[in-house]
Amino acid sequence: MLGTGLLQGLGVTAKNFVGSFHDPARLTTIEYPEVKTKLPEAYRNFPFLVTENATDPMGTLRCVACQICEKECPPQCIYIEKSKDKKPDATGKPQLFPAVFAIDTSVCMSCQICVEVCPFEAIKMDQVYEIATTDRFSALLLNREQLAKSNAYYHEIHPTEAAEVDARLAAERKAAEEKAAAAAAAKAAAAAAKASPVAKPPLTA
Amino acid sequence: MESPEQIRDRLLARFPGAEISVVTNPGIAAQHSLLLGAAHARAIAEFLRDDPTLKLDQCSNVTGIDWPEKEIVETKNISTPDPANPAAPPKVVEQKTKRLQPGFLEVVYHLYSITHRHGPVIFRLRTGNRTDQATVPSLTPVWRSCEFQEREVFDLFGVTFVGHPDLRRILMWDEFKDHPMRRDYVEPDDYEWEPTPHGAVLEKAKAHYPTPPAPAAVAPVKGAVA
Amino acid sequence: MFKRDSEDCPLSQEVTPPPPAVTEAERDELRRQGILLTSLQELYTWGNSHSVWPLNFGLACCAIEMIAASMAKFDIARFGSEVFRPSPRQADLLIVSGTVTKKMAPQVIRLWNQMPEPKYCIAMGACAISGGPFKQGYNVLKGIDRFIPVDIYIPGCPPRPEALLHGLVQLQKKIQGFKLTGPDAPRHLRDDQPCNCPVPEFGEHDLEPPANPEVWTAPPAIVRKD
Amino acid sequence: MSVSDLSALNAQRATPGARVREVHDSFHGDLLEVSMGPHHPSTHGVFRMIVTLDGETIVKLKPVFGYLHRNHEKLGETVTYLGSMPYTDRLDYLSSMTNNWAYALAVEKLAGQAVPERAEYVRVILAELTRLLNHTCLAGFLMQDCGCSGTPLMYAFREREYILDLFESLSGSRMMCNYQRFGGCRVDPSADWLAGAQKLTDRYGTFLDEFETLLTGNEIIMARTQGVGKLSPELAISAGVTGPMLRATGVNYDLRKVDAYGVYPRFDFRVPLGDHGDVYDRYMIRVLEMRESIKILQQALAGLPAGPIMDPKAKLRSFRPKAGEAYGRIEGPKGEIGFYLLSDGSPNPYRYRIRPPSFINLTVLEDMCLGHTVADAVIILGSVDIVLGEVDR
Repeated sequence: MLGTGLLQGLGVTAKNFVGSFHDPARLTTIEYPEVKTKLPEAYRNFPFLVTENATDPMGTLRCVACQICEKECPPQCIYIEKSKDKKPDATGKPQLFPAVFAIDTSVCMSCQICVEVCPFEAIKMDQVYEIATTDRFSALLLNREQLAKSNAYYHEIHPTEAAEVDARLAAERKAAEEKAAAAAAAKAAAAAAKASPVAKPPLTA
Repeated sequence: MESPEQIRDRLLARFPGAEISVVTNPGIAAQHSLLLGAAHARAIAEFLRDDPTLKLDQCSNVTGIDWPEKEIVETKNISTPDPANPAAPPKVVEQKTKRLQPGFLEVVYHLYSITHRHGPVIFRLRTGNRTDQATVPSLTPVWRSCEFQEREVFDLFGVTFVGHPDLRRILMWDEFKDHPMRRDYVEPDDYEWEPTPHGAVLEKAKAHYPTPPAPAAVAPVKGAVA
Repeated sequence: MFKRDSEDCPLSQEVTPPPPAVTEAERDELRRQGILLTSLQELYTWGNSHSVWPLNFGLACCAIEMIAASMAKFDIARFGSEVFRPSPRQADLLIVSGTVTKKMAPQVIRLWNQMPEPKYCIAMGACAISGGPFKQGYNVLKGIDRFIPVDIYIPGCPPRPEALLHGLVQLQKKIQGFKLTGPDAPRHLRDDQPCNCPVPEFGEHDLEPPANPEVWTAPPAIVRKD
Repeated sequence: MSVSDLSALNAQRATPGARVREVHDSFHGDLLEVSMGPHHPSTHGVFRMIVTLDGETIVKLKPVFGYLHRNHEKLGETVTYLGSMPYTDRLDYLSSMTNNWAYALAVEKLAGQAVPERAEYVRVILAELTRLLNHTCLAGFLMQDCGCSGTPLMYAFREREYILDLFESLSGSRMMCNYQRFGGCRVDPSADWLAGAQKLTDRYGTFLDEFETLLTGNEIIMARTQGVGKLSPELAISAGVTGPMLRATGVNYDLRKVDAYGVYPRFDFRVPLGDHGDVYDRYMIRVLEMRESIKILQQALAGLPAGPIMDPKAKLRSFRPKAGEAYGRIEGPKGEIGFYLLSDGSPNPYRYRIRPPSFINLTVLEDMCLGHTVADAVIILGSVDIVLGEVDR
């Protein structure tokens, strides 16, 4: 009968309308800004730099200014200047650090390629999105002070990933320490071996 | 499906005197192609479309490629035996010859058969040069799908398709003069501000700001501990 | 009625605003008693900020997120902005949602000029702010603020619908801070600032002019030392 | 243009489209030229048509492109192979996962890169979810163009959010997933994610039933779309039309069956075909394809093997394929999406060409619109399913 399809369709809208008052499946609206969506762990929006220590963010940046991310960034929105001097990193090894590290968030497309290519786990993806501003130039260009966020924050936003990264870093560090210890021991042994034949005669002689 | 060599042989038998050669693809994909001369391209295209064993009724993709002219330096070792002392090892002279390989524009067509569900058969057309002889015959009368794609190649590469029913710019505006997909295209210099310059952008930045601004003027990194 | 007549308007010469006749605490007390005190300025900006009608105008990827923001899950209607007007004559807000190409720029500016005051502009997404990931392209405008004044910039590629709502809230706050008179009055209540922007023309290589210096000047660039 | 031009226009028309009635009296005087777009209230972005009308009947229609020409192909020559991957997301921004796959497939062909089995399955799952997402949105947009303002689009976007939640929790972004890599996928889906996908798959049929009750049998929609914008199979093949548009004309050509890429031959599904090639058929093909996608999803989720998600030999940085060229294509939701790559051995491709399905599908727009009214042009355009990011690139 002509009109049956129409009536059935109206039935669907009526069901949805009534359902929108009591059926949880139909109550889809999120009352932003009072209620915020729970972001999934994997969510990514703009990179940040990981620091080991929240009290001294600039001193404990993991970044060693190798500039790989700068080269790989598809829209070329990262700008790094290397430091002239070196600072000890977490393992105590002297490393370069970025004197200037800037990301232009007005260009960044949050593609995560900088994170994937970073060999030092130094740059990770943030989850901030409420960054609308009235100023394009200084507000949207983030410098290293604004980019630096602590490892604890990283654990907060990406717990699983951060735990993996920490485990990997700890393993690497341990391996490096063992290697260094072994190297030191070998060196000491070599030095001892080398020292003994030409050992200076005791002063008393 | 027939190999490109078989197709070439069949085409040569059908069109004696046509310029047809196989371009081998050195890559792993090994999608070899046929290079057709402009004179018989249209007739060959119709043959490929109508031939009962090939029946390439769909022209899927039309691509323009720019090959600018390049200088090729060939090094040749010429050994000249010493006339005075034939027993001595011949003197080897390295001779370099410079050769200018003329540039050309190339249009690549990927054909598939919907009837027989095979493909791709790839063929290429080349223009005489990149300036005054940048023409190839249009295949829009053979496959309708070439209509917009050939217009795009005309717009971005500057290949003129002879016999195209409506050859106008398609993506850029009509007043535009350049062909931006060519390798030697120079962008208009509308650089004004870029906080994270690299490579070519950095060169532009240096040209626009010959003296680096004072550190205080560098707004984005204010507060940075240098 | 809110137009400032000339520069010798007495209100514009005020240096310090007079102390409010009723303090905030007194007002709160009155509100608790059911008496709402307000000024014309507050009423005006309150009404203005909660009925910002956007233009139904999408450009690229961000437009899909803009549509998503107007749908059930994010529901832009809670902010009074659900009325997407198809005609610029009825719209207050231009959401530039996506890449503005040079071919599209004159149309965007024409739409802006057709909108009546008061009008606001949100640059949504990286492309609208600066050309974003496509800024190196020959046909991409490096930011819509080269030609029209932008009130709010929302970075992201694309910004989440919540980010658009956040930007809208920022715009509402900005509107609520407007003064009706005086030198801080917004553009639409003054005569001395133009609300129409000149439309660029298609040139042979680029838009002419490539930017509107009255709207935008660039800060100095960072130039790398090496 | 005057009426006397009409006979010339009809004569020069190469393809047999609808002929236009010629009335030579003073009342049916001049033709009217209307520019529709680039800003217009329909939901297809910055697309412009210059339409010549005789009364309300279309006698000529010329599409104008380029308002979203973002120079993807030029940018692709300046960035590395990996760097082009996030740009492919922004081509057809409703279905970024299939764009990723098409590009990954072309590069894998070029470099001879193998893909582990688990990654192939995950790619199928994501491609079919993308198809659901795209076709649902298309149905909503098409109905919006018909004048069903709001409701179908709202329902479609409600479902879209559920699929986007899945994409977001896997890849980290709602729309721009950047998920596929050469030789696999970026992250391994967790058991929780797979359970979520299973739940959505199980539920989606119910939503489709509801959606179809709302739309398919609706007499107004039938009257509005049946017999409108007919396309003949011969013209469709010659014009390179692919995807649901081609199958709506009755041509059985689905790359999932023809090329048998990935692991598609392992799944049991059918290719829905249309009969008339009109707007209604194109709508129905998409609904039926969604039903088939649900079947594929059920099989893929049940048969997902364990194993690595990335080929261990795959390289992320300093990826330089051997010199050569390759054309790879897959069946995207809009049709055949292909990438043609020409490598000269450097880290950037020498030529990076995208074969955009909706751009080529628009070749026949004029032929479909001739003889219809100007209001029909909007729904015919809607039924082509275009996304301007891909049309103009």
